[in-house]
Amino acid sequence: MAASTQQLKADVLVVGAGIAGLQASLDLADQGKSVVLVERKPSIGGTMINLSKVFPTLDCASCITTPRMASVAHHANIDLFTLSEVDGIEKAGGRFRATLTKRPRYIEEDKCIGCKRCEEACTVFLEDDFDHGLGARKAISIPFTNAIPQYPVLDADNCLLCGACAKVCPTQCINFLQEPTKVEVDAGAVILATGFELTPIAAKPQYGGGAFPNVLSPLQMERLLAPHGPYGGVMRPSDGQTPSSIAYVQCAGSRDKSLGVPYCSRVCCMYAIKQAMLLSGSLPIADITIYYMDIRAFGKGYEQFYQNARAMGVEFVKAKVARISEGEGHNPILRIERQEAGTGPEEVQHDLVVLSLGMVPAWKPSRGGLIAVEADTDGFLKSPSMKLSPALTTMDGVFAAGTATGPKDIVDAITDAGAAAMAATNYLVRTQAAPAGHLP
Amino acid sequence: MSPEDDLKILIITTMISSYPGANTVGQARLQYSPGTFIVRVPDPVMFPEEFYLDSFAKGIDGIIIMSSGSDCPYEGAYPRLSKRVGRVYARMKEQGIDTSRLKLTTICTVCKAAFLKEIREMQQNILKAKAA
Amino acid sequence: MSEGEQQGDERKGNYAIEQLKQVRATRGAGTPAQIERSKRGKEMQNLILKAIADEAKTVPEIAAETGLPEQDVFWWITALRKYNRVQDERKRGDFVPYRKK
Amino acid sequence: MTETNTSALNPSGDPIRVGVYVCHCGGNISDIIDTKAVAAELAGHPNVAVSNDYMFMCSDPGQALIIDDIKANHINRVVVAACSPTLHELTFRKALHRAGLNPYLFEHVNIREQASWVHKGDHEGATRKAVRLVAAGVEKVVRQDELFPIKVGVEPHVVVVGGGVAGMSAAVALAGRGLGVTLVEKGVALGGRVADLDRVYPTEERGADLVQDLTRQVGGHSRIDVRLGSEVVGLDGHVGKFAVTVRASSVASEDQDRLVRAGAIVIATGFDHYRPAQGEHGFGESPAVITLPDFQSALRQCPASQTSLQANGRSVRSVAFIHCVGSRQIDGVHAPQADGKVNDYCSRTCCTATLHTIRQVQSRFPDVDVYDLHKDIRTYGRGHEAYYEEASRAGALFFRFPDDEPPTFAASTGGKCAGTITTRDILTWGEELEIPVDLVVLATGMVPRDIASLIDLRKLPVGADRFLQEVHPKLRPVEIGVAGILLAGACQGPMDINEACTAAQTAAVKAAILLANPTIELDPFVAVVDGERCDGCEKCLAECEYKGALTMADLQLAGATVRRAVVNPAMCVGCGACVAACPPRAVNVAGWTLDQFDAMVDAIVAEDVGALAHTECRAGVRHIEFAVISGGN
Repeated sequence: MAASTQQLKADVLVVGAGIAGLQASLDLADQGKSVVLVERKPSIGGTMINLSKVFPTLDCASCITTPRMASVAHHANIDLFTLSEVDGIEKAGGRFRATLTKRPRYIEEDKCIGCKRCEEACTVFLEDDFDHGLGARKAISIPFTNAIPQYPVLDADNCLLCGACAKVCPTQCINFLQEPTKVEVDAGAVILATGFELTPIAAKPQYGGGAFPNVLSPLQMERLLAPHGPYGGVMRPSDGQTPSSIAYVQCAGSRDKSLGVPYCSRVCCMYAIKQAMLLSGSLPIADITIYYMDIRAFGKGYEQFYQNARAMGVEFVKAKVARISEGEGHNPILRIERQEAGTGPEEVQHDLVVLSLGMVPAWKPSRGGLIAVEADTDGFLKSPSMKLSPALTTMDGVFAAGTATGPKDIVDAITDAGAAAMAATNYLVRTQAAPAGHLP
Repeated sequence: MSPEDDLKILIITTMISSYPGANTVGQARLQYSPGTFIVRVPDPVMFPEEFYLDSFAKGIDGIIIMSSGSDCPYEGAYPRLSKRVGRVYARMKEQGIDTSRLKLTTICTVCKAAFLKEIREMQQNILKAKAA
Repeated sequence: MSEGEQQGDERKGNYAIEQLKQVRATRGAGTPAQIERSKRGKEMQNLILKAIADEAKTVPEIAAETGLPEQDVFWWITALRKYNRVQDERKRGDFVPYRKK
Repeated sequence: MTETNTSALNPSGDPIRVGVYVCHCGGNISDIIDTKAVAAELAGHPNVAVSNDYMFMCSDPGQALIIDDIKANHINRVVVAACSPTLHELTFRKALHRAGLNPYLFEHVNIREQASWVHKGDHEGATRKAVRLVAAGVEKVVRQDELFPIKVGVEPHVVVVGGGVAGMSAAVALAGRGLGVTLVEKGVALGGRVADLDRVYPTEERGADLVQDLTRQVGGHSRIDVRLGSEVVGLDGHVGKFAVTVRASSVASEDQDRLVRAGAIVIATGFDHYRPAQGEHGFGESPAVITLPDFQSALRQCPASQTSLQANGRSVRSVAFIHCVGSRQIDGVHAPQADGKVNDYCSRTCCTATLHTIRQVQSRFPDVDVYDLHKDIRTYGRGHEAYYEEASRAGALFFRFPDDEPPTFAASTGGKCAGTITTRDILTWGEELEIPVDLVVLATGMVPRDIASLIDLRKLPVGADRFLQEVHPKLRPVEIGVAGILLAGACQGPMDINEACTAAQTAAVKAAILLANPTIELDPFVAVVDGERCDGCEKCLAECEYKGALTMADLQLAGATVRRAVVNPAMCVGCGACVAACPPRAVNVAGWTLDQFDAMVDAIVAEDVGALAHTECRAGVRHIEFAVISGGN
């Protein structure tokens, strides 16, 4: 069955529905601009919806992100495409022509009522992406509690085609025959909010390279700290034990030339401090140690937050962690050198270790595809006017928001998104004001 | 039917956090007693002291105010609410109503365990008060 | 348009079976590795659920009883807990005991 | 001010006829709750005219049921019992709208997430609960008035206060969007602090060039009216319609004041450099101790041909930079500021600015020894870390002093160098070091400008750090507690140039959103006062946190002038704090009245739905016509 290509026209195409893409879309749509928002994952919300709480306010991340996600999903001026990929964007005559591929969920969205019976019935258990492998999902599942849209996705790669889901679905909305569909968007401007990834844990063989069950990524710890996390508390993945000694290794993926990440990732100090504070709240008797080079608590209210953590008893040790090995019972052993003591290298054992991994761009222009904008030497998108107009890219009419232009925390990503929306709006005004020979 | 189910517990939730929190409990299919009646409000700060006292008089056994706490979007609303609940307690004492039948707490959009705990504790409190 | 209820009934019973036949013919119903994994998973689930059918146990206790690695036991406990097959009991020392629901 | 409270009957004048619809949700509800029984029981409610159950109420045929009943059966209130309202409340409101009924005459009752899914083992209990909840929904909706969005007219004009890079960026962005802008600058020229800078990190552009670039853009816009040497001295009105009084400082008389009408205001008043206390690291006691901004301007004035660094008549062979001067201060260690508090915040920009300056010294005067004394090096931004690394590679020596032991400086008389710095160095295990230096540069932080007079005009929220305080530090970073007033740049906290410009453009977009249309449509869920019940006791006023939302006014009521509380719906957020304080229950939040909640409780405790009282046609506050008022007086 050949699906016909859907054709759309919009003022702005926004790529990526993390907090920056969501905010940029809202800032455009609320001005009356039409937006096509494309997200490659099955739900919008990006990394922020994956977090436990946010620094320095300690607001519940889910509680403050969900309303914004809902605003986007219900906005009359926003056309949302989830589970969709931008194949390519071409510029012609001041406008942009994009091709999207909408991947199948294998459910008919207009019939689904989000009741999760299919998920209950499915017998295939898989590692859950939202919980970063710590929890489980089924081969058909709603990605997470507050996912928007609230539709399940059938994982065709892992489905055993038993039909149990179709049998229990009250609306018969499961459709095993769905195919990818193509969408063509004609847009007046583009905003890239392609986001970041954590530096790969595998690139740090001296820290176990991801092989030790009790050495976690910071996002895994976010899930353990979340009130709806996979374990219902903070426990060790190796055996379910409540840890009594937890360590953070700072700059485990940043300020490190060997990784090709010479820059500071900006957020790691603060998320480590935040997690440490949350841990000392939920595990009052646990010792929490942060091994660091410099504490970079530079944002509004951040220094005070750092000082509070110190006052609460979180231990900050200026030390380089040379190596992590595994002792008996999967206990991580850190080889460190304390800079303040001068006592030489020593080995310390903790129950659980979090590597403060850094940020790298999720999409790099060098990878090709998407759109022909240029990257800077750090791999993030290049701005030709970094000081005055950081939202610009090297292509007029294409703007960047959030971590596409470098590591950023939530508030900076949100501010950034507003600036990108403003710049895109003004580009539309400019190009529409002088249409002769430009608009198709 | 257990004695808990015969109780009528009024749960006042906020649009921004505890009402979606109650939905999260449902999405996870966690179970609690049907003697629970959830109403949503922009913010519980709007209820005068009489609302609580009248509700008890009408036959409501317990009231749990699930506020947004520090997530509250309204300026100064939470401190006002908590002061007012303090005054309600004082009047409950005067009228000989067991104060454990009213609880002010904070529930977030994903606070599943806390939500269930509040209901369980309220039921136990009421039954204890009734037995006494 | 017919009423939703009737529409559902019309479709029930045949559409999914027809679709599955078609897809199985083209894609096949899972690789041998997937089927093996699924089988192994079911075995582990059964062993774990049997171990905690009458009495709540911690991960190390379940592992000792079933001979399964602790890490696998915990992952499956997490999975079964999410899908309401297992419930937590009051913490014993540093460990949570789990019981079959 | 005009505010009409039209006392009307039901829109059609007909008696209240409620339609109840109970959804099966394909078994999600009906497997646990006996939906047919719920519908049947509700049919016994005195106000219910139609009560049905159906497989999928959200489906097209489900919605068609409601629409048909509204049109053919004269249903004028609707209750749907189904999933959570977060999923489908809007769906059904739209259906009412399509059928020609006011969309707010609708109540959504959640019997899925909060009933069938959570009471799986108790069919009877869940069914009884559903009956009570649906009856409560009916009781609520029979007391529901028609509601209409509140419309506020707007001025497509923005006043930007402050002509530094943030203010200019905001002005350019707004003018580019088609809005008029009045750019008010206290000083005699645009450019602010950036005009003082030589080179900026990390692009190495000239500060003067950046300022020139923006000034040219400002000048190129006919829509921007630049008011130099001027200040804002008056601020009335509300979002959409502010009245701003701009006074030129050169003009003494008040009748020269210019009244600017604006829909929004952007505050971009910037920062001041921290001025070290007398004796702080030797400042003010020795000419060898200077601030970073002063050192930067000295460097800038030093001709390129000069091969040695000179200060105070001597050749500088060694210079020490001390970080965190005026920032990250600690109670009991540092002298408090005028308000009795220390500056406990990080000033964000000084680390990179210091290392950037160190690099300039190293490349121009390679023989000068450089010492850097810090707590932490915070070169967080894009391209910042490179300065740290290059400075280190070029031989700068870094020492880390303990937070509570700031380095001290003692001038020497007639010695080989200007004086000695004494510090403890954590990096060498707390050893106490004495460093002879010719020059000490203090990396001073940022403090907010004194804008007390502007703050007082509208009681703008200020944080513990004395900077302006945003609504939410995470999600709403450029908005302040007063709707329509926005923050741009360092008036809110330390920022560097690109951060300030980004914030300014975001402030601009928020203003553009507010002013995109000739009117702003606001949610109808705001406080409304029943003029007949209000006795003018003013108790509500003390409860309201939103200035201007609730005021007292003299109204004509039945031929007499009476003093009554009045709500400005453009400023009310609908929190309901005033509601609880009103003894005669004259004030309520539209759509969430106390009478509604009382009736819901009655329904929950009632033994029998049929025993609930019949409710007659409602009379009360309806359509809120909000005629825009000018000024706040």
